[in-house]
Amino acid sequence: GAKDETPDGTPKTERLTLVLDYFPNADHAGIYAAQAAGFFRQAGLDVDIQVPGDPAAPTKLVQARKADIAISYEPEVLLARDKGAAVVSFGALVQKPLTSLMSLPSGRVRGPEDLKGRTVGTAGIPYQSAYLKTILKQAGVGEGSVKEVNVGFNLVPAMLSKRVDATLGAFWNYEGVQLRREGKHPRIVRMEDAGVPAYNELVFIAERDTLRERGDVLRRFLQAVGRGHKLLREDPAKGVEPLLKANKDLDRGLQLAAVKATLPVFFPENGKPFGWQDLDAWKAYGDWMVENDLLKRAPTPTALTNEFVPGQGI
Amino acid sequence: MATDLEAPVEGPRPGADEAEVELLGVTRTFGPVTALDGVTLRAARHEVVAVVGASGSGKSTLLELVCGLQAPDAGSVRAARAVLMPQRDQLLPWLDALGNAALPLRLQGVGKAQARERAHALLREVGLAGFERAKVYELSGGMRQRVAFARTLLAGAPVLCLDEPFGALDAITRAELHGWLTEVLAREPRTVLLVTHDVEEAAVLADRVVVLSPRPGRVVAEIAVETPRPRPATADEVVAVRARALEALAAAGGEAGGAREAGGEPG
Amino acid sequence: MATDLEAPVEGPRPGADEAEVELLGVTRTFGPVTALDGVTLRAARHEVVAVVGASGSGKSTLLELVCGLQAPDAGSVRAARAVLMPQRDQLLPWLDALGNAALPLRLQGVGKAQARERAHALLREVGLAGFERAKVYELSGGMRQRVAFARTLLAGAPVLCLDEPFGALDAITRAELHGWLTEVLAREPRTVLLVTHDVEEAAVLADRVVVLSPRPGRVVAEIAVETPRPRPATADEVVAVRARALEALAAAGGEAGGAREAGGEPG
Amino acid sequence: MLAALLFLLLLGAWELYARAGNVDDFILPAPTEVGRALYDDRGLLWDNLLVTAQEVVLGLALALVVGAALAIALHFSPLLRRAVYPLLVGSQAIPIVTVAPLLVVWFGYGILPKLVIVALVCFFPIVVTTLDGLRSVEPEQHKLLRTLGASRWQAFRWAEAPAALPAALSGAKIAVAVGGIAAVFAEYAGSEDGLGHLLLQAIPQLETPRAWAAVVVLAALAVCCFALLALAERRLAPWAHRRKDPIP
Amino acid sequence: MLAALLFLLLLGAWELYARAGNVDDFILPAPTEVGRALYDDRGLLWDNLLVTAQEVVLGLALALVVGAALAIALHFSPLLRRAVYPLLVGSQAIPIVTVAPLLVVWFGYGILPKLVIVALVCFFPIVVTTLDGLRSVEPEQHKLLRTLGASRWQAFRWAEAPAALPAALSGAKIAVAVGGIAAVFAEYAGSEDGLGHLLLQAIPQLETPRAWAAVVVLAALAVCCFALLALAERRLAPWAHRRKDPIP
Ligand SMILES: Nc1ncnc2c1ncn2[C@@H]1O[C@H](COP(=O)(O)OP(=O)(O)OP(=O)(O)O)[C@@H](O)[C@H]1O
Ligand SMILES: Nc1ncnc2c1ncn2[C@@H]1O[C@H](COP(=O)(O)OP(=O)(O)OP(=O)(O)O)[C@@H](O)[C@H]1O
Ligand SMILES: [Mg+2]
Ligand SMILES: [Mg+2]
Repeated sequence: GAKDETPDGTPKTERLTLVLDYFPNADHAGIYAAQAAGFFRQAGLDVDIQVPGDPAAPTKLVQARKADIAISYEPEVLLARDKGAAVVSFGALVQKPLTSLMSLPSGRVRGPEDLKGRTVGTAGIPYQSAYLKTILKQAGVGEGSVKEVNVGFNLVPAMLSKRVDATLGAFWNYEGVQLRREGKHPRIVRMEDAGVPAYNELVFIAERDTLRERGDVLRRFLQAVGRGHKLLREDPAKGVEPLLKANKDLDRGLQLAAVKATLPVFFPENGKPFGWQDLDAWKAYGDWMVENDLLKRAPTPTALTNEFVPGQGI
Repeated sequence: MATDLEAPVEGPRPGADEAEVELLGVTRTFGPVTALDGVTLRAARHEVVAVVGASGSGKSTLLELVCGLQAPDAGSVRAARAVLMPQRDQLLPWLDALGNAALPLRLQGVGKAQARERAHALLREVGLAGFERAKVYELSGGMRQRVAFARTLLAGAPVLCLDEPFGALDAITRAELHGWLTEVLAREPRTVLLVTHDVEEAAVLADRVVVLSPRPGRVVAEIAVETPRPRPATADEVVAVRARALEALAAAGGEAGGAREAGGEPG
Repeated sequence: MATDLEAPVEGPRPGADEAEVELLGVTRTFGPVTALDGVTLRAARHEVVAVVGASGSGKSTLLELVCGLQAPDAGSVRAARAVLMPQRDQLLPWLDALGNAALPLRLQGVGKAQARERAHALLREVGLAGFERAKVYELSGGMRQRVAFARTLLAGAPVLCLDEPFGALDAITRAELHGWLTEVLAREPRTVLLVTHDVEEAAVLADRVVVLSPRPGRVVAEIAVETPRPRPATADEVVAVRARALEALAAAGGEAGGAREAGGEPG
Repeated sequence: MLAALLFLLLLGAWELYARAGNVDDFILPAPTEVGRALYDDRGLLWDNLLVTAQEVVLGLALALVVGAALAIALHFSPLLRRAVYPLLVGSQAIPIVTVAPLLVVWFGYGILPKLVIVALVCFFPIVVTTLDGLRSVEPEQHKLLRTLGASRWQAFRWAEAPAALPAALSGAKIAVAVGGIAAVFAEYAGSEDGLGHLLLQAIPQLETPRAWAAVVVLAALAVCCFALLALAERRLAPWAHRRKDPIP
Repeated sequence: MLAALLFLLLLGAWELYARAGNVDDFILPAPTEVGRALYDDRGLLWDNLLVTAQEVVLGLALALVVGAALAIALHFSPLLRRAVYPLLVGSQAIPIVTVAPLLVVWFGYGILPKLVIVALVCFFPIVVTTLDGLRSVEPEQHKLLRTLGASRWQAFRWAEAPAALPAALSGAKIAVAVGGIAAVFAEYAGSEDGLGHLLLQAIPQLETPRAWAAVVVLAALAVCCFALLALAERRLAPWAHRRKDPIP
């Protein structure tokens, strides 16, 4: 609208609070790159990045409109909507699942079929336990023959301590990369390769009314983030710098390796613009959640919108 | 000895014959133990009444009743504002000797400096010059008692209930304090209830000596002392009163404090 | 009165003339305060020595030195095993009267039932029958003192250091306990150091009365009492000793406990 | 009575605040919603409560024993006090996340690591208050026991231990109140059931009323344990609980 | 001296245990590795320590004030005690994860929610010990103050408050020791820096030595705060710290 513009035609700077999904890490490198390159400023945005307490907090804060936008997970969005929340995913940050089935050589698990009679550590998140069931069914391993222990946040230590043979829940682009760098030779099976429908691991969410009222802000935001990711893709070593600068306690080598590993899934396949979400994939994943009693109702298509993705909408 | 107590004695000043302390048929029991049984006792304004009796005959209980720190089970207690000097000094360990003595003044809103100054003068009177800053545990038994005595006087109440105020003092110090207290009372009269085990002390200081029977405490004798104060311990009447009081005590049944009478013992 | 103290008095039994307590030129200071100054004092086996002196003259300090609870700054202290009855009774609030009295037996490894039985008998002797189960705060001042007295006797030490053991008792109870203690000492002799403010008590009970000067405490007089115990308070020698002791006390400088002498005061 | 009224008043205020729509349901559910969750999930809550209560009670027992023993050891040995006390203080600064893996290595996934975590969180208040209590004995009481011929151990048994009891029970009350949350942390670090596990599941599922219902149950557990201990206190240290008539 | 020796002995045992390869380096680093991390990351640790120390100190100050005020209020009003005390006990059972979003709603993202969390964790020991301390006044002392004409407030000022001080300081010592970990929790619940933040970043990065170095710094902070308070104790309540000559 006209009132959002200063007399000389440049858009007025708008504040935007972004709650991350977790502590800053390689997944957010593109966002920090956009921030450092001034893409947000150029888009008339003043983005305030916040770190949440637990992974469920971003959804709550967006729903309560205590944050404008947040990074969440596709399953979390569907769960929240099933509970009556009016949050909408308006762009994907990571196109594919990052969650993985992981094991160390000592666990002697090469693939899902080796899990028979073994112990698998999970983070205790219900939908991830459902992944395990689906994977076992796909691999033809009896569910009862696998012991699942909830190891909370301690997925990697659980493997290192040899108390579990494999874990489900660690990210292949983070824990996986780090374990490889440390010479631990992790064996990784990605969810979509083991029978779980593909989904967008990380998505940007906003409350429905925010979508309606500040649509062009969101559009500008996604565009700027997309530019940041392109920068990252061109020169990962340089692109990761802003993230490291903003978070002194991050390890350069690890973050760079993680960024390089993640780059392919930051961008959609088949040439769609940054942030694009695949409606069919969302539907398939939603159906899978319903099948596994994770949702009460089939999710509606309004859970997501590509309207604000660069080059889409008006 | 000069004193600068300056404690403002409060309360109206009616005729000297009006009782400032009055217990009527007071009974006080603790579970199965009857401490006091139908005790009637009056103290006129500015009268000094000594209470003697066997150990456990309810003397301390009587004083607490007068000071309103306990309530009687039967009978009535009426008294002007009374301050108690407890049998055990109850000095507060977080205050020094001066602080303890000055406490009642502080409680009345007197400023710290002024309160300490007045307490300082009084501590000197009771022979504790030089020990103002001593911590409580650094004081000897008799010193503690004198601090407590000073504290009680500084409360400035019209009625003083003194529970063995000089019990921990040697004969000389005690005699000096007797003289000094007599002087103070002559200048600023108060009503005093004095519990003591020393019948001589009672005879020297009191206008009347009340003798309690062993538990349960009943008034078994009241002996008036006519000689005006100060009276030496060798005065004829003092010697006579002393003898009569001892007699009354013995007659009341002094069998090892009378603890073994039937009934009234805790289970 | 019969007693079943049965406290096994320990230690070798050398000739009665050997000193069981010996202080040689003992000095004890607390910062700027000199409590005792060059005190020499001996107590022969089974001798009863009374110590009198102004308040603050170091009597309690002396007893603690004998019991090994303090160390002298100068001079030497030698004593057989001595048990102290402290000036303030120091009853333990988590034990009842019987438990407090029985404590030394329990510490010697006597079983609970037996210890309590023996303590029970002794409490009866001191006039506390019926109060065995009373909590400490339920006891009157004099009752507490008697429990502490019973406790001290039950410790069965060859030397008893009694710090004003009867100070909170009325005249009758006190006289009875004097008689009873005399009896006990006749049957089971012990060495006794008796601190008291009552010179008459000293004259009645002691073989020798030691008079301390006001702070700093120095031995200013030693008065032997020849009459064998039991001696009535009216015995000629008792009266004479009493008078001499009072004289010595007064001569030593009884100015309100002698607190105002120059020097030796805390800063 | 009046206390119950005040409690209901607070509850009412919360209800009004939540209903007024100041905060989203997902963040702060109204008490009635929590109540409904309490009722609807009663079976679930009860089963998990049993698990957590077991961890709390056993962990606390462990903490009490270890805490008291440590306090006594530190009290008896000044050397130990200087060397070990700082370590104990420092131990309170160790976040569970850093030691949880180690506990897994040592104790696996059963109830044992949970007991250890609960005990680790709870033993410290007991050590501090017991130690301070043991040191609060009046020198005069020490002298009394010495003169009665008590050994070091007997002085402890007859004077220091009873004198320290009220303070130690203060510490135990603190421990008991935080015992529940310690169990939750322990369950967060890996578990199959218990109220912490329930919370871990309910929060990402945005089942906020259920999460709060679990919290209410946890709080009730803490209050019960606390009340029991306050009761025990009056039995164990009656001398410290004489009726007072404070100034009106 | 001997204390230092004992400490080094413990450190040596740890080193040996870690070197023996019983547990993976990523789970338990050797002290030398932790030492190296302490040195290498000193700048990082220092910067984050400043942040956390600020949260701890301010949060503790808040906890002390609130805790003491609450204890006094509960002491003065039996009604309040019956109605509110159970709530306070229950409050200790609330895991921070459930209230963290609420705190964000109320206090935003700055240092404020962290102070509130630190205060929430730390105020409770102070309340319990202070309250118990206030109630520990002997009835005889109450009687003395009554007879000297003290008002309720004066009885508090002259008898209850000093009598409660040692116990209150016991509670404060507990609070001070757990203050560091409380700040870590607060930082877990959302932060950009601080030792908790560092820890949570280091753990998934498998920078275990750095994580342990952060823990060491946290522990040092706790020990310092504790020691300071122990020192303050001797100044504030000297009557409770008379030299004892316990039985040898
Ligand atoms: N708080 C109490 N609880 C139970 N019994 C009590 C209490 N106070 C006093 N008594 C009992 O009441 C009786 C009288 O006690 P009180 O202290 O008045 O005696 P007393 O005359 O002062 O004795 P003493 O000369 O020994 O001080 C005693 O038997 C005592 O045990
Ligand atoms: N622990 C201590 N610290 C400092 N000064 C002390 C200590 N103990 C005793 N004193 C001082 O030593 C002197 C003698 O004290 P002590 O208790 O021995 O006197 P006492 O003869 O027993 O007096 P009383 O008859 O009043 O009990 C006093 O001036 C006292 O202040
Ligand atoms: Mg009395
Ligand atoms: Mg003395």
